[in-house]
Amino acid sequence: MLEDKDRIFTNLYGFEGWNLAAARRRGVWDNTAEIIKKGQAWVIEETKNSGLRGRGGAGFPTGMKWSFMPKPSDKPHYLLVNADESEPGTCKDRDILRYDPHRLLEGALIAAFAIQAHTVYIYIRGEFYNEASNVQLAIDEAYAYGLLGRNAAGSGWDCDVYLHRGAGAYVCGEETALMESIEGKKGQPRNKPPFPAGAGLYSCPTTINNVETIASVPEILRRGAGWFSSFGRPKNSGTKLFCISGHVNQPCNVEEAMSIPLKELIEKHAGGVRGGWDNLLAVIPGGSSTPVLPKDICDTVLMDFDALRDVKSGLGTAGVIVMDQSTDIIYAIARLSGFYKHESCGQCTPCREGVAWLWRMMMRMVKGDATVEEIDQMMDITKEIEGHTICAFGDGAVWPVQGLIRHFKPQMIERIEKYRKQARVA
Amino acid sequence: MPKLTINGIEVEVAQGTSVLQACEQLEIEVPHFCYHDRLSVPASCRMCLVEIEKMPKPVASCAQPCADGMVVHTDSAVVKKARKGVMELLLINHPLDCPICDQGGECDLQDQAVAYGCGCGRHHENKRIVGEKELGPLIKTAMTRCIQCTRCVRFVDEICGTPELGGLYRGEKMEIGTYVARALSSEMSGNLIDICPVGALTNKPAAFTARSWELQKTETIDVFDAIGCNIRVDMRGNDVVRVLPRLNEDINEEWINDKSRFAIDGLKRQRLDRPYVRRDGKLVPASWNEAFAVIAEKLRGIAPNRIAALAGDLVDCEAMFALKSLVAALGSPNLDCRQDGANYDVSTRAASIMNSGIAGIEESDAIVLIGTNPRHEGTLVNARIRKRWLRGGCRVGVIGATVDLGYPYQSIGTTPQGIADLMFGKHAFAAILKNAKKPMFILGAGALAREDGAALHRVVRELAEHFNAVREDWNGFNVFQHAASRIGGLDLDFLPQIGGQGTRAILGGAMEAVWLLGADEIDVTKLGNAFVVYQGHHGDVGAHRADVILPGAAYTEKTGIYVNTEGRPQVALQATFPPGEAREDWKIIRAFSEVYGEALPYDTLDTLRTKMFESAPVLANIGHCEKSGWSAFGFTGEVSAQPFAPVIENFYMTDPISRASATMAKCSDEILPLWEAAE
Amino acid sequence: MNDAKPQPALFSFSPDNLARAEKIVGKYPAGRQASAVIPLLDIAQRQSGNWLPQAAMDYVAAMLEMPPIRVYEVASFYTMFNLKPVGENFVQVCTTTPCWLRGSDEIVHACKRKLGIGMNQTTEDSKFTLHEVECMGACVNAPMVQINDDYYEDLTPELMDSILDALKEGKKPDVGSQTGRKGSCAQNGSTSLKEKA
Amino acid sequence: MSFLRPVKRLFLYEIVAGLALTFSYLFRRKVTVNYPYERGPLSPRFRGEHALRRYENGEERCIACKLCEAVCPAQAITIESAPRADGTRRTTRYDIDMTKCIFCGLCQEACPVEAIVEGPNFEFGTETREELYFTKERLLANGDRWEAAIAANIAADAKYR
Repeated sequence: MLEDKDRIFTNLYGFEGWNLAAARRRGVWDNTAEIIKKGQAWVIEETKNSGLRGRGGAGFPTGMKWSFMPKPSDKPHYLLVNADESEPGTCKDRDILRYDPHRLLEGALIAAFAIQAHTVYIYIRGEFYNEASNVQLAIDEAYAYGLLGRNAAGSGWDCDVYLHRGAGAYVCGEETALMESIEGKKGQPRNKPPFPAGAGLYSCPTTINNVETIASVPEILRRGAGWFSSFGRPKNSGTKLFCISGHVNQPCNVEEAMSIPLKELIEKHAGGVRGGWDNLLAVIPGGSSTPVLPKDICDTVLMDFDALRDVKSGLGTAGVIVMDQSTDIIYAIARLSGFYKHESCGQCTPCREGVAWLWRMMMRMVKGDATVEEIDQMMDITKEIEGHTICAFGDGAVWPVQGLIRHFKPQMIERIEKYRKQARVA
Repeated sequence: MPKLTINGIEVEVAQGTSVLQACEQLEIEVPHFCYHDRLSVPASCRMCLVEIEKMPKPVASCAQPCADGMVVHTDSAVVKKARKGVMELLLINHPLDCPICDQGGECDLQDQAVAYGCGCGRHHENKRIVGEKELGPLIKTAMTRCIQCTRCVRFVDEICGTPELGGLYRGEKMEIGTYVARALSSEMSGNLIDICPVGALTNKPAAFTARSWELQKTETIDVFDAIGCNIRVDMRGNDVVRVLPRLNEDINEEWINDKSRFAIDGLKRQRLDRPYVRRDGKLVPASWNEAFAVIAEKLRGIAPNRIAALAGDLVDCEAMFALKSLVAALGSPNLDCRQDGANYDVSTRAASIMNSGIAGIEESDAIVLIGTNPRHEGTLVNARIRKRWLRGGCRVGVIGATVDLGYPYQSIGTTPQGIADLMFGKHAFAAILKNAKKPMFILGAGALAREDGAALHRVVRELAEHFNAVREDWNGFNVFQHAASRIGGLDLDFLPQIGGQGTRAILGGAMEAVWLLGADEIDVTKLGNAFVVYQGHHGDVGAHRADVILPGAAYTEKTGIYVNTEGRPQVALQATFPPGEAREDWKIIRAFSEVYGEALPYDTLDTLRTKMFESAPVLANIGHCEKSGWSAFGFTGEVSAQPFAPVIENFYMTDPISRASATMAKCSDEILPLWEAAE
Repeated sequence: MNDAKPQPALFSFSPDNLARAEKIVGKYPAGRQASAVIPLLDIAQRQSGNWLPQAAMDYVAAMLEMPPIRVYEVASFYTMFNLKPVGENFVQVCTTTPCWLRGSDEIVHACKRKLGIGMNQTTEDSKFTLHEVECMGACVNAPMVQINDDYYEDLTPELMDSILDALKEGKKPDVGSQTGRKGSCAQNGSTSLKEKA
Repeated sequence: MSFLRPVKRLFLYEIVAGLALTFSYLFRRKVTVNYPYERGPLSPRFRGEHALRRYENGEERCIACKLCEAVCPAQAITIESAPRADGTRRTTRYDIDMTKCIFCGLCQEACPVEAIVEGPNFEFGTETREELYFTKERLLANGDRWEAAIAANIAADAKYR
């Protein structure tokens, strides 16, 4: 188990204040200027060495992402902080935003320097009103103490940080949709190419990182890449915030080392599965988009990018949704299809039409009002959507259904047969 | 120049070409809906997915730029499956109402569903229903059929510059609409019907009247302005059902304006279908022979220099040539084709045409509009300017009334003083012109009809020369005509001959007999007591004043040459037959000449044209603009300080056909107020 | 039902809000004022009583020099903009899977029973509107509702009842977890960061 | 056996045998019917006189899609259409020139709404050619008259379609 001294998010639960004084006591804004003075190349290299992978779901190496930014030209660079946390099962960024905003701001300054940006927009989901207030107050505080703005924190780097509130659209968590949204348009993802590093926000070079990623950076640079990479397995290193929700005795967020076994995570931190481990039915390991895992896989699987990919799921945002034996797993997944139907931006045909169709079929599957062949047909439709859309929303929308069919097809067939029997009796 | 391989064929394409365009160059069909080569690329329909080696997923070919060494497959199993899947998903919420859909038979979705879809549906849920939208008198909606390709949204946004359509709501609830129920204010909205790949936006006036396969199609030329848009007239029996644009990159690309498209119902109303003769103050029906006899008798009693002829805006060259010959045979020098009374120097052809050409707008980097509202006087020229502006690096200045042109411009005053300001560098735009590589000056023909028009003409010529707009490789001096017949008339020298009188004198009551050839845009009260022969197709102002009416043919009913504002002669073909006893205009004149005893020396269209080409060789060069010589043309005179007034008050009613059109009347009622509100 | 509330003909920002709006526009580069459309619509919605009349959208469009249709698109795309009037307390119950697993159905039921209305309905006195929403990002504290700007977490039907009662009486219940736990810390005390607890 | 042939020829064997067969039919059941007092059976697919059908609520089925007009090999059908007052697509004219019609049945094959059908009636002889120029009214009246029989025929044939 990770020791408290190795935790980055030391105010995860808000036991201490969120303001600057309290944050300073936790070591935030400590020597920020010196980190920056080590130079852009060092910051990027150190981040690369730490093995930090994006915490927003896709797990792209952060240092490498920064290194894609072009050399400064007449076009300004932008850093976007993705605080549009909306993935069902995930609520980690919220805790950073409301209880530790200065850690984020410090990270934003360093990351902005790393990509040579003078302007940072933090795009926060609109529903997080109180969280946004905290962040805004923290920004004001930081400006008041010279930590942001001209010569931010005495580093010699000018950095303006602005807060931008969204207004309720999951898809705006997709990086190009987020840019569209900041530009004052509908949050519809853009085609790639061009990639954001070439033409992102306002057609300028842009990097976009998750809140957790950015907030981790200062501590990594302060303590060294070696410290961070000492946790977890190679290529999956570091510490990570896990959100454990659903049928556990003690739902909670916790920072743990990567590659912790799922079972250990649940038993140690979340008080175990309701009714004991044997009462476990399935776990969605990384937020709603990742395919569900049945108990036998959960027994042994490790919580990191590669281990979960090997079992055809994913770490995603590490939003662990636990379901015990009492769960109607078909409805649980159907409800997620409903979520994706509601949140699809409506741009690409497969996603707009297909996800809604999937949801309707899934709702019939919940009742059992379907045929066994329709299960395969549903799988076929997920394949028609997957990989055929502009952004990854379409993929994320069909993976839960694919996971369900992969692991719980017998239950679906049983449901259908039961329904038919009842229909015959009636 | 990237070189790539598509289906095993190696091809080299220009930088920036998309994979889909490269496929089209190789004539490999890639199905698509949202992609349109004149609009931005959203890549959202996902129908054009292709497989590119080394890419993990199928790629939308419309948005993928070609790169060196790419290996593309458009017919692999992956692609076929992807297309089939996308097609299935497109169809799940598309109603099966092809039998009652006006798009049926010429529908992209229908065609591609047959080619790429699967045989039967697997979707057993209820289909989505979307409420109809009110888009005005021209476009009928059936939004349930919409496949959210957003071509319409992009068209009004990018081509028209009137962003009024949007994709509202999201996900499967996404709807195309205006949010507020009101007509679209664009004067080009009819093109939405063409670009909609399904039957969501259809032709409202022609709703449910015909199927595409039962129409006879005639490729001809539009006459509602001087652009000379290439159109296709679709007939059912002898009725014109609809007008569609034809592709002509030099003129109208693939668009036409709403008047050209929808004024056709005017062809069936208020038509002159037999000769009339005024007896005891009343027009009574007569036979051709009676009408001719009345005219002949009357003309014989009038001194030749008291006889005049005036040609209107919709007249073909053949008719003007015949009338000119007739008037010459009568011994009169009095004729004019400029019924607006303009009297500027036309000694060289360059003085009256658009020398840069319409496509030349795309080369220009600074454009000055003088006394013209191109949006009303020639929509497609305005659309071209907007296209040029949208591409960037081009500034537009306007000397004239402040109007909404659909793109931003700098106003250089509302009076001719603006010309002087530019000339003497008093206005900031002068610096822009100075630095421009290809400056362009567009002088409205309407402005030339002012009292000081002839002097204005000269001043603008000098302005163009001042900014070096007239060179060997570039001629930026443009007169922008708005009457389809005008350049043809000038080419035929349908102008006062030696010692003859022009429009102003004819309308000064100086004539005893006036032959109006489709001339309706005049103040007929000014004809005094003259004996008026009206030859034309509609019972408009000219016919009301006439003593004898000779029923002619409208533009869809005759074959004739029209010369557009660039000086490009084009042949309009006959699509339908004139109603009743009406005849083609040159035939009427030829027939009368025989009755009069001065038979014109041709009795077929071919011989007429041969004679016409002898006297105006420029007309023979069909489809091409002839470069014209340059000289220091223009008359000296005072330029007044009067502000430029709009030439066209009501875009939807500019001529006898559109005035007779019920559709255009509706547009005047519903759309014009929107323009006024916007301006 | 106050759905029938007419669209006001005119809208303009109050002086306070105008200052606020101008400050927001200043966050974005010159010529990119359209970026401020979401924040400005939010201000307009707050000023109009938690919904967006067309006049407000037109006002924002004019202020940001945007075609009105682009503003309508944005307002209809994002779920937080109400294009129709809602009650004083806009109760949004999350029913997405994590909340559903922890009993959001009972919370929905409790709301319906307490308020005497169904989903997407407003009470006669215009005090409450009930909505179902998708994941609010407080899954560890499921089930939860959002009422106007505030989250109420770790609910049971009884706790939901008492919150609604308090709101009916015009009182403001404590926001956040209703079981008294701090943030996303485990209910029985945290397993990490212990010395700070 | 060749000697038998002259014998058979001598006694007109073939003629007698033939007549015997003929006479034998005198006593068999008759295959002819006494039309019009008797009638033979008709297939449900019989293609007789055309009719335009209505829905049960009285609404005419035809939606003016003009597919029958397009498919008609004899070009016997003429349709004109316009929006009706309620905005629906309807024919303003639906004529079949029965003197041209070849009763191929393609029109009913093409019809997406089973509006135009060839009914069981074949007794529509007229005294003038003009009367064979069927208008929409006539066709709708046919439909009303024969609806029961047409519906039964369609139902009988439905499983083969």
